[in-house]
Parts: sequence; structure tokens; C-alpha cells
Amino acid sequence: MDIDDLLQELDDNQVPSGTRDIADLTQSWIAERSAPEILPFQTALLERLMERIRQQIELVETQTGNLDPKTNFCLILIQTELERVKFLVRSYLRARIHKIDKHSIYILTTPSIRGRLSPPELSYLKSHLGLLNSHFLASFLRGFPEHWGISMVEEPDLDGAVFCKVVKDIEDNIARIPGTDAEFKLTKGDVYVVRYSAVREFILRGEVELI
Amino acid sequence: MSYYDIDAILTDAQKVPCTFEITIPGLGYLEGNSNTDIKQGTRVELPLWLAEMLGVSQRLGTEQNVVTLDLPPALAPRVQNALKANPCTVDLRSLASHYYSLGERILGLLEEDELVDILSETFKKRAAEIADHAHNPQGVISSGGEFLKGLDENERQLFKISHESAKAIRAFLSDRSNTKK
Amino acid sequence: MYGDLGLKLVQHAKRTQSLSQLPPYQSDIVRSVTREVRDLDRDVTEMLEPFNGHFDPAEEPATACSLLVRHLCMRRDKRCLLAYHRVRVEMIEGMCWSGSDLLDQVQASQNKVAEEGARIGSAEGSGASSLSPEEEEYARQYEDLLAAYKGQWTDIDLTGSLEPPRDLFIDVRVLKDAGEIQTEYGAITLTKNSQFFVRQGDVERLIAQGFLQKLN
Amino acid sequence: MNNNNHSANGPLTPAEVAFLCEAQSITIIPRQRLDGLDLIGGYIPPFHPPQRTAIPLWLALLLKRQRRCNIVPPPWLSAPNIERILKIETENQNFFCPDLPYRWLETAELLLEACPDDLGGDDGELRVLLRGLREVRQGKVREGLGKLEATYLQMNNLGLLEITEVRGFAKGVVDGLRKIGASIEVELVLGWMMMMMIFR
Repeated sequence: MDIDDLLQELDDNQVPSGTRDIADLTQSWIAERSAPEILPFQTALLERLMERIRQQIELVETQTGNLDPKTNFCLILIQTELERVKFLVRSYLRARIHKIDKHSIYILTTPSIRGRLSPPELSYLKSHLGLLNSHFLASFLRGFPEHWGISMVEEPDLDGAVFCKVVKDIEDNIARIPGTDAEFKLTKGDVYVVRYSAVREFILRGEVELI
Repeated sequence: MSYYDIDAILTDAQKVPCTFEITIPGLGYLEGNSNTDIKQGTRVELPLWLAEMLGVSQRLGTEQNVVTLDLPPALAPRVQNALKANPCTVDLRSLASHYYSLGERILGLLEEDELVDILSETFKKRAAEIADHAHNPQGVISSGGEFLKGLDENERQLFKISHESAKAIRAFLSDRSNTKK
Repeated sequence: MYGDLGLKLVQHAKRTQSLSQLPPYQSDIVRSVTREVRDLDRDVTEMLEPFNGHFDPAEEPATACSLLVRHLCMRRDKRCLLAYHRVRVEMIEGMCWSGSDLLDQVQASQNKVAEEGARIGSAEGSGASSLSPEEEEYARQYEDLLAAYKGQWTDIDLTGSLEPPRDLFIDVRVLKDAGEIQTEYGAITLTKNSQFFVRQGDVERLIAQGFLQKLN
Repeated sequence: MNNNNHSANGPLTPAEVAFLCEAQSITIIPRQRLDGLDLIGGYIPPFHPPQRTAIPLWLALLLKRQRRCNIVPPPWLSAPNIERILKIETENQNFFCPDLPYRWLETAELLLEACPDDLGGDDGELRVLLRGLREVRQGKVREGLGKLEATYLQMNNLGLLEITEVRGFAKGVVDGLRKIGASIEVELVLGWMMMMMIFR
């Protein structure tokens, strides 16, 4: 991700705070789309952005009907940007819902992962599981004997291959591949296709980014 | 292990030849006779989900074996040799729809050290061939129909995903250049 | 052999995954598999009865094996049933997300099935929905759940397009006089040969009707 | 596996990569005045033609379509420079030239579409060179994919759109090889032991 280049350039032009938020949301979106597991919900970031979105929508609403062509054109630009930001947020949330649906029991029963959900996501997950459970019961499961010996929990494939880029200089920069004796060095700028589990810690620390 | 994964469940349905080492009451239905016993020495093909659990003691080397497992025909030495000689000419699909997954499971049950390398090499070589076909815009029609028909399920997915990404990029590039005029 | 019917369900599920519409619910097979599980469970209970709760597998390896096989069959059947229902549920949820009216779908498939039923003279087809009654109920409840979650994000339109926005506003030329139209940001008068920069969504119908032409 | 279309899952699509590309900053020469604009992504200062200013690419593309600005192509996107890189790429079969930006392919495509007139006149030559560059690199990528292992593969200096093109395939091969090599014995034994508990 060349967000850093982008920021560098924007810094040079003294562009204020909003930029960082959009860049962060963009990176969170890309990471959420690429990672096999659900990542921590960006609570503060989303709150700030939703507030800005609300302000812009309000602005468009109050200015609508203004016949001054200059204002009108500004509104077009604001709306165009608004659609871009809304798309990012929507796609980010939907990528999360996909994983919440897929790995629901795993998320619910793993405290460190459950904490990555926002309160509405957690309540969606619980209600969804409840609905599924009643549906299966009603359809065939009623009166079934209990069964042992197999886990019905769907877990993310943490060994799934991902593409990633080293974005920082890392002190302890050896990535080891679990279950093998393969290891390799992470140098800033490197791009790898590798098992997620080998770079997971670096990703959660922000030293390596999913692309 | 994915409980709800349809391909995992279909993999589990693939069969392995088993020989019963003891007589078991009331299991005759495994060879198609209900209400009879299954006799010691009987050979039947059982799906993985059953064979695996009955055969696991063989691998553990403990207790008395209930059944002894054999290599499924799809992984027999004859096929292994064909894969070593010319991996791209073997019709894997007719051997087993989930060929590699079957191989992985058999590797967990039987000592077949060479099989890992054969399967890995086969998969690599065939993947390269799949990539070539997938990037060909005419794809299936022009060439390699036979080869593509013989792909196992995993390879089919690989072909599908490569074909679709190639198509998506082409669409993006030509779409953009065309709207230019 | 036990497990074969379950496999049939899973093969149905595999086909379902590549379809755009939900095929009819296989209630007969589901019922048979369910019955198979109950039969197996009854077998197990009967086999264990003589031991009065003191069954030692080491002493009775043959019986233990027989029991094990039955347990595995039940476990297998259950997995097939769950996977089959889950694949369908995912498609139902997909319809809820894409906003396609489920009741319409149900209606359409009912008509289709009824037609086919009438054509081949089968009594079974008429009136059957491709969704089971339980699935219809599930769809309603999931719609509610989705609405509740969506409600947290009203400004985003969570069920909106997942394609990145492109050309939100476009240039159009007026091909025929069409009077005044209302757009999101006020009224514009469409006079032949005039040009406007407008929100694409606002004018799609006028383009289709031939009043406007999209310029590039 | 089936990916229901109702979810935004899996890696980015080419259209999404283009969307990301449009978030980059680019220099323009405004042809009209424009008041400062308070966007979510930051404040856009007023335009004073012909003073250059840097704005997000999506905004530049919109203004360009409205003939309200000209786009200043990034320095790397010139026929002589692409010709130079093409030469390096052709002469060195084993690496990808680091002089191309991460989003070279999609940026070039978007700009060729939007403002051929701003790209120094003869955009035909540039197009031909870019196509040549893409083909040389594609050949190398194809070669590189043959080296995929169950563990990892370095793919430095590939562009994002180029990665997007091979991502699904590369993931499929790496995952497939991993599964063939992985021992499932432990899982099996655990399953067996759990199963035996039914008799307790």
C-alpha cells in the first residue's frame, strides 16, 4: 500500500487531518478483505468518519435547490466524494459481516477475537446464531441424539496464503513459517505471498500490511 | 477442517478398500446384506468418513486392527508412475473427483512417503498448465479441452479463479481504452 | 448403505451453489435421512441394553465396532443435513441482502412448479414452494435481523452496491424537449440540444426513454 | 467454494484497484477558479489558474471531463522513460524494475483514458510502449509463478494491478501445496480418541 507515499505528498501540500482517516479506513478495508480472520473493529475511526459523513449529507440537503452554479458544482464534488467514502465504509462492514457469518461460533467462543467486534456486530452475531439454531431444530434436528467427537466450529484458515508488503523497518525481522523450518527476512518494501500465520503478528502490529 | 464445507463432505464420501480383520455382528449392510454379520477377511470399499475411523488403529500400531486399509485404485502404484512420467496427461477427475484431498487423507492413514512428492510435483506441473489455459482468451474451446475435463475439483477451482481474474483485468483494460473514443 | 441419502443431499447442495435461484427443498430426502438417524439411534440403545450401562469395549471389540459404525453413520447424516440446510440458508440470506423480494421469489417458483406439475400431471408439484415453510419463516426473521443491523448505519445504505462508484455524475444532451424534471438538487428544464451535468441515477429512465443521451 | 455475491469478501477486484488508484494525489493546472472545498478526505484549497495544485485523482478526472483543468502527468509516465524501463526489463529477465510506481499500470490506464491530450502529444507511442512493458513483465510473472512453494515467495516490485491478476492463482497453488504436505495424522488421532469417549 502506498498510503505513505500519498501522505508524504499530501503532507507537502499541508493538507489537514481528514486525510489520515480516509487512508486508515482504506487500509482497514484492504486488510479486512485479505485477512482470513476478522480484525479489530475501528471504533474511533468509524465514529469520526460517520460524523463527517453526516455533516456532508446535511450540507448537501440544506444547499439543494441553490441555483448558484458555483455552489451547485461544489455539491456535485461533495456528493461524488461522499459516494466514495460511503462505498468504503459499506464494503468494510460487509466484509466483516461475511466473516461474522462464516466463523460465528469461533468468534463467539474466543474471547480475544470476540472483543474485535463492535457491539452491534456482536448482537447481530448472537441473534443470527439463534435464528440458525431454531431453523435447524425446526427443520430436522429436533429429537436428534447428541453427538460427540467432531467440532462443528468453523474456524478461519489462519494458514491461508495472503499477499503482504513490509511497510516498516522491523527490529526482529525474521518471519517463521509454523510447522516448517522455513524462515525469511522482512525488509521494508518487500512483497511476499505467504501463509497468514507467518506474518500475523507483524500485521497486527502494523509493520506488515496486507495488500 | 471445515464442518460445513461441501467439498470437504464430498471428499469424505470417496472410497477406500478395507479388509475386516475380525467378524462383526450386524454389519452385513456394509456389503449390501442386511441383518447378517460381516466376516473376518471380507473386503469392502468404505467411504473415508467410515474407513478412517475404523482404520486409524492400524496407523497407531496399538490394539487389534478392525480393518486393514489399502491404497485406493486412484493412488495405486500404476497411477503414481503415470503421474511421475507425465502428470498432465492423466485424467484425475475420472480417478477421483477430489483427487488431492483423497491423497492427503490417505497420507494420514498409510505410510506412503513418496506420495507427498508425487502429488506436490503433479499439482505444480498441472497448475502451470492450468495457468496457460486460463490466460488464453479462447480458453477451453481452442485447446486442451481434454486436459481441462480431467481436472479434479481443486484444480477446477484454480482454473476458474485464474480464468476469471484474467477476464476481469482484460475487461478493465479494454473497457477503459474503449470509452476513451 | 447408510450415509448414501445424506450424500445425495450434499450433492444437491453442491449444485445449488452454482445456481442463481434456489431449487426446491428436498423434503423427502431430508425426512428419510432424519428417519435413518432415529433408526440408528434406536439400534444403539437396543444393543447397549443388555449391558446395563457396564459396556467395556475392550472385552467386546466386535460389538464396540458395530456401535462405532452406527455412531459414525449418525454423525455423518447430521453433518450432511446441516450442510445442506446451511447452503440454502446462505442463499436465502443472499436474497435478503440483495433486496430481491423473497415473497416474489416464492410466488414465482410456486407458479413454475405448479405449471410443471400440471404439465406432467404430477400431484406433488402443485402448490409447492421451493422454500420449506421453515425456510420461509427463517427468511422473514432474517429480514428483521438485517433491518435492525442496517438501522445502525442509515447513512451508509448497507445493502447498497458493492461495486466501487464510478461516474456518479454524467454529461447528458437533451434529444427532445421534455419540460421540467425534478432532480435531487432542484428542477431542470430539458430543452432540445441543451447539456447538463447530472446525477446518473436521476436520469437513467429519461435516457432509456430516449429523451437524453449520455455524453462522454 | 461458492462466494455468494451478497458479500464483499475475498481479495480486491480490478475495479476496486482502480478505485484505490483514484485516491492518489496528482498535480493539475486548473483552467477555472474554484473556491476552497471542505471534503471528508481533507481541505481542497482554492484554485488560482494557472497555478498548479495537487488534488486526488478522482477529483482531477472529474474536473478534466468538465474541461475545468489539465492534468500534469507524473514524471515517470513519459515515452522516453517507459522506453528506458522497457529496455531494463527486457535485458534483466530475473527481476522487476524498481523504477515503476506501485500503481503504474492502473494509473497509466486511467490517464490514457482521461487525458491523452495532456500526455505530451503522441499517446500512440506511449500506448505501444506500455503494452510492451506489460507483456514483458507478464512473461516474468508467469515464470515466477512456476516457483511457488508451500511456504513463501517474494514478489518485489510488482504493481498492485499485476498482483491482482495473479493473486487467486498464487493463493490456490500455495494453499494446495500446503495441504498436500500437511500431516493430518494428529487430527485423525484426536478424532479417534474423542470418538472412543462415547463408550465411557
